[in-house]
Amino acid sequence: MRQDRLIFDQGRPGRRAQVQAPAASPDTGDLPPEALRRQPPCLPEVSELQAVRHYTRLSQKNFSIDTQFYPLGSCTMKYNPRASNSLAMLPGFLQRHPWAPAAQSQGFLACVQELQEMLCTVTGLAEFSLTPMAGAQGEFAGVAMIRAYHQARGDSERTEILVPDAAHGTNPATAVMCGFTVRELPTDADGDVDMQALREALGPKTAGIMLTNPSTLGVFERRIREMADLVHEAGGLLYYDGANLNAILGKSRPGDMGFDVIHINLHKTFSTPHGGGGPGAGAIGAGERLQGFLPIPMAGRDGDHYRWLTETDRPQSIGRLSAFMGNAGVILRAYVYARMLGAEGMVRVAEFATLNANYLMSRLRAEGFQVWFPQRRASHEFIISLKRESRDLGVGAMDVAKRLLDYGYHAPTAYFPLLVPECLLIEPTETETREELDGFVDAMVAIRQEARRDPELVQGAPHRLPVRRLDEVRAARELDLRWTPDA
Amino acid sequence: MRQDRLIFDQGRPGRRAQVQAPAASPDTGDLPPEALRRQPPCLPEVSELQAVRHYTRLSQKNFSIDTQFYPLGSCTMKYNPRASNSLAMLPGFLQRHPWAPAAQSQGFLACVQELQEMLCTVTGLAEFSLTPMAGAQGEFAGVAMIRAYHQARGDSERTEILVPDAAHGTNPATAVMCGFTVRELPTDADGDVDMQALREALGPKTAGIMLTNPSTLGVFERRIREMADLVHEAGGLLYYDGANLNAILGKSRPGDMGFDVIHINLHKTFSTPHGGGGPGAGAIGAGERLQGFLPIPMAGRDGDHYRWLTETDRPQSIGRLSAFMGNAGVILRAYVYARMLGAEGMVRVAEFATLNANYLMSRLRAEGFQVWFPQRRASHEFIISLKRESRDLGVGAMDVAKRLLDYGYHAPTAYFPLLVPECLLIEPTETETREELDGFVDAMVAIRQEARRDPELVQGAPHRLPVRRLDEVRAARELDLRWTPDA
Amino acid sequence: MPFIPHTEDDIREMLAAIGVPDLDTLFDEIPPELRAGSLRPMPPALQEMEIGRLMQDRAGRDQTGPCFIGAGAYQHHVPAAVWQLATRGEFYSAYTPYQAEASQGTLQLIYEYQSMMCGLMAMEVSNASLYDGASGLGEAMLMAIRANQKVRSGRILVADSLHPVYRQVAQAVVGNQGVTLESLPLEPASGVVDVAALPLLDDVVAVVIPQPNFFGRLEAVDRLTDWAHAAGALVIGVVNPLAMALLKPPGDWGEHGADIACGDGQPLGVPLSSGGPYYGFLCCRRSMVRRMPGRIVGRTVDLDGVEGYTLTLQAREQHIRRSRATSNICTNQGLVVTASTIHMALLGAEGLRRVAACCHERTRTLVRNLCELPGVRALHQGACFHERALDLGQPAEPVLERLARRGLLGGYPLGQHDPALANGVLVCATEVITDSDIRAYRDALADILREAA
Amino acid sequence: MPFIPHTEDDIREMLAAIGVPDLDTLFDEIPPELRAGSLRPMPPALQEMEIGRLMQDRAGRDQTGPCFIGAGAYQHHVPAAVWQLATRGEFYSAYTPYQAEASQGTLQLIYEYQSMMCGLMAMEVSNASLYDGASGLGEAMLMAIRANQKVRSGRILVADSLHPVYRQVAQAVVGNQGVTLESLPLEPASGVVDVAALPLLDDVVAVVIPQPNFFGRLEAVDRLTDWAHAAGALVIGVVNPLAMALLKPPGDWGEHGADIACGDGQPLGVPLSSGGPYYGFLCCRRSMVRRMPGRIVGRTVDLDGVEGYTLTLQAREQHIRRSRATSNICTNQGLVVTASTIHMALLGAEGLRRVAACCHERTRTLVRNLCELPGVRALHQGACFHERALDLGQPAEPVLERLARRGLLGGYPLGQHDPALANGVLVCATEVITDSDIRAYRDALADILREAA
Ligand SMILES: Cc1ncc(COP(=O)(O)O)c(C=O)c1O
Ligand SMILES: Cc1ncc(COP(=O)(O)O)c(C=O)c1O
Repeated sequence: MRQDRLIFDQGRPGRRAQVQAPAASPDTGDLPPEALRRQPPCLPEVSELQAVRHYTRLSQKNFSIDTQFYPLGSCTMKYNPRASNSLAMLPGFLQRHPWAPAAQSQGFLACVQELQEMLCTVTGLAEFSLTPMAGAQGEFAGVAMIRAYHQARGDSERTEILVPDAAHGTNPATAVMCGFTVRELPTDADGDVDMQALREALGPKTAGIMLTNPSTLGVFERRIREMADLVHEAGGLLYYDGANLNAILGKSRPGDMGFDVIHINLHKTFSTPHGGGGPGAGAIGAGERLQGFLPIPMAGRDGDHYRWLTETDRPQSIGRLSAFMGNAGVILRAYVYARMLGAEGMVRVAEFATLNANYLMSRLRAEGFQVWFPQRRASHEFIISLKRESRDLGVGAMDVAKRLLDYGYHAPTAYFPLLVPECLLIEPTETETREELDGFVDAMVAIRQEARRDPELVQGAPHRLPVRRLDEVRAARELDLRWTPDA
Repeated sequence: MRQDRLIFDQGRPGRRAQVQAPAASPDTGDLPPEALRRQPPCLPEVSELQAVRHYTRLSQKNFSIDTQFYPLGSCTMKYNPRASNSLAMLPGFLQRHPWAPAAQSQGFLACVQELQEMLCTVTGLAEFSLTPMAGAQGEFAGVAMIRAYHQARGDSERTEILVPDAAHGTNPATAVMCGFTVRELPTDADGDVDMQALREALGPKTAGIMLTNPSTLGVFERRIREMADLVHEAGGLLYYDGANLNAILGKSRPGDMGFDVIHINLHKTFSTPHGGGGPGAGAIGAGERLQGFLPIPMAGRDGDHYRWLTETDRPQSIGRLSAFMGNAGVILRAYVYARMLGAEGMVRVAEFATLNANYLMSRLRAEGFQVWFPQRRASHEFIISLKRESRDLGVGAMDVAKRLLDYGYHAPTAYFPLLVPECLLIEPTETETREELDGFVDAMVAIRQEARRDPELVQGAPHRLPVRRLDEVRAARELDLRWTPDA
Repeated sequence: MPFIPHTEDDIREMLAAIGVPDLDTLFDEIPPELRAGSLRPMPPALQEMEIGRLMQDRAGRDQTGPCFIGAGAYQHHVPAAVWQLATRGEFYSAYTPYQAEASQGTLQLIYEYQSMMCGLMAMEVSNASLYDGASGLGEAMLMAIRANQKVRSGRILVADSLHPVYRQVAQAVVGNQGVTLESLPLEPASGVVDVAALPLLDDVVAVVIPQPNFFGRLEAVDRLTDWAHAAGALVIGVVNPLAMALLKPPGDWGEHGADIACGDGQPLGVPLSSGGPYYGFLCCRRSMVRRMPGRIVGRTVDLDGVEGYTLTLQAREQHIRRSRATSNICTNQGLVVTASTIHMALLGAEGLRRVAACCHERTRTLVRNLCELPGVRALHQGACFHERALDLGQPAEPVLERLARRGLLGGYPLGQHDPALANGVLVCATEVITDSDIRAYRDALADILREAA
Repeated sequence: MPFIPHTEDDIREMLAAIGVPDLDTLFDEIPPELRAGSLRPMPPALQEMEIGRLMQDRAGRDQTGPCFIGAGAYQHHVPAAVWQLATRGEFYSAYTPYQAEASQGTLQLIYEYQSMMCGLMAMEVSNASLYDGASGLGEAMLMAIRANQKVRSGRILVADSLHPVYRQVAQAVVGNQGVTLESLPLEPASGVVDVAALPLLDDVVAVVIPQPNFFGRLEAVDRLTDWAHAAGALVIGVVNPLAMALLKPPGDWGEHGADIACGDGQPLGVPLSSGGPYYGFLCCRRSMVRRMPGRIVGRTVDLDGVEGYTLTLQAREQHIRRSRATSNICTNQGLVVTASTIHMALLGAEGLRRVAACCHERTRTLVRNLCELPGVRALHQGACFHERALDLGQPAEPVLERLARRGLLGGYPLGQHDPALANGVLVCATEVITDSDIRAYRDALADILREAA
């Protein structure tokens, strides 16, 4: 009945939250008139209460980990400890200027340096830089490092990056941003990379390969050492997309598999929040071949003293990827989480993420859903396909996904990876209870029954959310991307 | 579809939020076995995520100022500044032990002492103590002080407290808790206390009178000085229930009206949150006659040094009302608010609270609702009566109140004061916009239309909330006051 | 105009709708002689940024090192989730849940709270909170007076080992109603009530028994309870709720259990914050529920039979029963209860037990360390929980002052309640105290005692 | 097991349901030689209380006095409401709003953000954020390359007055794609691009113009924009968004306005926090929207015609277009944008204008005070906003070090980018700086310069 109108529509000329800006309005002094703005920008004119009420109400329209189960494959939507939030937001951390001298920043630097070390331990790589601001920027850093490596060796013919067809979209996009062309590798029937195709693709143009392991198909790439040897023999390097590290944390180390460079999504495996789309952090680690190329700044340690490593220390570095040192606040959250886990806790992450995924897979299979790689262990995630339901009932993966929202579950990742028809990629994470998983199975079963009885109910879902299914075609065609006073 | 089950029903034996308690389980050492608990208490056994999710979801089932307009008479539900919250919760304040020596508490003491002084200024009283933990405890303190005053003078015959019939229930209840009997005073047709009845009631048994001004009828007691003179002549004292101070803040001072003692609900006029029922603070102020009796501790100042005033300084004090100094955190919130207002801001509170109330009253009257004292100015609140609607349509004040919830407005105070039939006591407060008031009028008009068209719709309200109207009779008859494992 | 949303247009149009020329006219019923003049002296308005700076400065000034004071308020770890959730706007800025349908969040939470508190106390009924432990004891006494209809003397026996401030506050609460508090003496050497020498009990409404007591000592609660019950008196247990995760709860005392349990909820998730807001909990037998003060939440169903929660037995309360109410309490400590409920849910029975056991161990370690110093000894023999009284061999207050100047809050000086204990200090170490805190205390105390010697 | 809810029973029953004997078997597809051994050296697990103490200690160690450093990150007052709301679980722990119906809160907020940013920049379209200002500039350059189809040279002209780190980062972002960054020189005496001596412009994709520039100086943005446009180059404005409440926004530069506006959103409600998370904003002409990187939210309707919000134009993005996407960006800086949107709503145009004007006044006061000291002078003449370069008459770094030891962060040393400016320091004073902070700086600097002299 009450709509949440746009904040702009709630304003009145001259209204504002008066305690929030200087009481007096200083004149603009010596600023030349032609440098000044002629008209004030169109911004909301609301009271403090209006703003607080509006954004509180808006927030309630979201699904979130703090309110719902998110079995969202590839995203590792696990509990974000509240302690990470409050400790990363201690005034001393919030007020620290990024250019504050190292002598005045020992507390912060210690956290950065220790997290770098912990990531080395858990991945088996030699060195880490925490500056990339998300997974994709970590990928960018890694592939740029591969490029810089070949260039440093005068090896300028290597123009191709190999990427499995199941890979996340950021992988091919990153390769192109780094000036490479992408060569896709097919997947075999078991969900592994097709080795024959790999052999054929490798050659003097091969700069490297980008892999996730477990892959986005939810299975562990068993012949990874063999692949590493082949790639290395061909003169290429191996990039590890760490988005799925949660599945093997402490159980198996990418460094041991033969990877030369790796990024970790701290906002997945290390439980920093997704924040409705970000920020994340894509910590990047390298083995001996590539460590000199890591992006700067990194935290270094001389005895008791922590300092920044910059251009001077790292002449080969691919350089800076952000004005300062990346998403410091995210790094602090990850650090707090890592310290609360310790070595034992890290191993358990993988164990229980895997337990939950395999349990959920078994239960769904027992209920008659089609598991895509039934002969494989699920890693921390697995795929079911609703091909049959789509064909027989006209109810596809998207319909089921939307109907799940009505049941109070966030939808699994749908239609990814692209090669599985009508698929749902399901990742429960280790922080959910068995009861929550059982509830999800019950919902899936109930929805299939609904689909049999009343397919339109499912096709028209959701029904219980603030809006029903949105017209995306219209959104893209009649672009309405901002409020204007006259509209 | 998803119910929010009790937290107990979500538990499993052995589950818990492991990072929150010591990792090791120290033995109980020298504690004698017979002193020990035999069975662990029945408490929830849930994970951290479960608890966070459960209580986040529960919170969303509440109405609150941060999400809804609350035109709740006598309660002054205004915006609670978020700054008050964060500044009162600064680590230095949260970690201060109540017995920390004054030398280590100068920052906190300065806030307390300054708030005491500001309250003196704004009320016209001589001295304030901030220890009472809510309005009712402030009343208790005030009436106990009146009693102590008479006793100190050897005047032991004064056993009666006069209370207008429109008074809040805490007033008569307090008088009885202080060992007095209550004598009710009727209200005249204009909403003022019946002066004739007052004259008749006064006498040698009169210990004092408890008044609000503006009264809970929403009107200013115009003959207050005359009343004060009469009471004082009869040897009684005047208690001011400051729950309605918002209406006259900075405009008129209870001290000037002749009151001897007053409490202020800091959780109303000084904008500390209601917190779903508390905590509040009922600061108590006294004029010359009673100041020696104020409850301890109070903050005092010697030059630059702040200290606590205790028994030694205040031998006549009625004593302590709490183990420490009352609701310190609430006091800090009120202090922050008072400092953000300053002198000018305080006056504006009254001006705009009154403007909003009179505007809303005018608009509702224009829409044909029956205003109870049409010939009077509204103070910060006013009364409408739905007697007609109840008679003609069978839709009473409670039905309209419940239906308002469906429209996204908290219900006004209903059936209080007791003497007005089918009444709603409406207090919009100064922090609401005119648009919000207009929206409320629209909802009232719409509901009246619904009542004409489809009275059952209104009688059966609410329809859009987590539950429909609850069976209160069953709640009181089949008492179910706690979860038990076997139930 | 802080927090006031009115624009000039709004004001003009609203005045016109009312039919008055200006804001001042709205106050024309206030007699001219009662119109306030200027509000001097009142400090000028501050912007949020300015008050922020001021408060940060003041809060920073008060920050100190480790705290070894207990005596009614205890520093415990509070999970970060607790107050992040409790200060969500929907809890923080909600009103009292009188409109049940619009308050199911708060109401269900209070129902859960009541269940947890009953569990912890092994009692049948809990209310939704009172102001604090001390004033709550006063309410418990008044409730006992109403409940024990066989004894009309108004006499209540209070163990001398009760926190002296609790006794003062209870006295202030009940004193005006003809209730008299009498002393159940304490054996000075042991710091507990001497069960071997209990007085003859007659015509007493109730006996108040603390556990642990003011000195941290454990009372013989079973014996005391049975002794009181035998004489027709009710038993009011005043307990530290955290301790009840480990110690025998009031509902299990003696043959039949205490009749009323009360105390301060602060140890369950509430920061020290200068003494408040905390909350008083109050539990009793089911048969006494109609005598109870304060709000109570019950589970019921709605028109469709769906489960829901509502305030119940409101006929006990002032807004219904007015002068005949069980208490004048209205606003209670709701938000603190919200936090505390979340705290208990996160810790659970096992978590609370570990915290309690850890506090016990910490205090023993502290006491052992301090008692190694020459002249320092425990004041009482026998088991303590959570705190213990020491004799420093010299006046305690100056020693504590010197410790404070070194950034150490060393304990609560006992001399302020009993001049005979001027050398006494009550020390406490909770789970937040580290070994190095304890060493720092011992070393500082050693220095100070040496200097003084 | 931190954050893992499984009980022993759960584990047993779940393993049985899967049909494996133990947890380890779940990993049997990992070849034995790839099974990790021990995770030493890894510090042991800490309880929340312990990590709390550690972090408090570390955060406390870094706290310092007033900060006069700007150079890309600015300390402003952020209303308490901003982060209290942004860290509500429903914003904080939500996923990217791909499921539009379950994300209307975030989506409507981003739509509001886009509207605000367009207002502030006087541009037609805004995306939902990029990582930060510097990397965002790199994306803006790549976008210009895609958009300016008439010029295929890959050459971009960058004013030398741009923040040097921005240039470095942009270089790292675009360098692998054959884009070359060339210099538009700066007149050293004035600290701005010399519009009287502009080079002949030919075959250049875009010109990058900062406002205010690295030295706080104001560029002749109108002239520069028209000059670039005349030669068929696009104009990328890199601006401080707070300054745009006062200064002419990119959309109004010159005859036709800049084509792309970007910069760092930090001054709009984001704490300094060691450099991040901040966010990069990016605005452009409507005609270029399909070349834009990053997410974009659009308003549409649902099946019932009810207004709603959704991500749109996703065919630009990597998850759809893969190797042909406009960028590889996926996760952006959503939560920071959430905070910033709330910040802008609270401040409004007038509030931001006052903050900007106040910063300007504070910096002028600071500079006036410092330039009273012998040997200290402004490096450039002419109007500055927000910061200014000073010449200390002696090497700046040692002076800054000594100031830091006195608890004052005195500015950004210019010598690290240009040895010729070794005596130079870039100072900044925002609205949070008080007169007494400025006095403290002047007095300390006076002392230090005197000692050195
Ligand atoms: C497999 C995989 N790789 C890379 C990414 C990109 O990470 P980010 O979104 O942090 O840029 C994701 C994110 O969803 C992913 O799932
Ligand atoms: C007129 C009046 N007096 C007294 C009180 C009691 O105040 P408190 O609830 O803080 O005890 C109230 C509270 O609603 C009230 O409205």
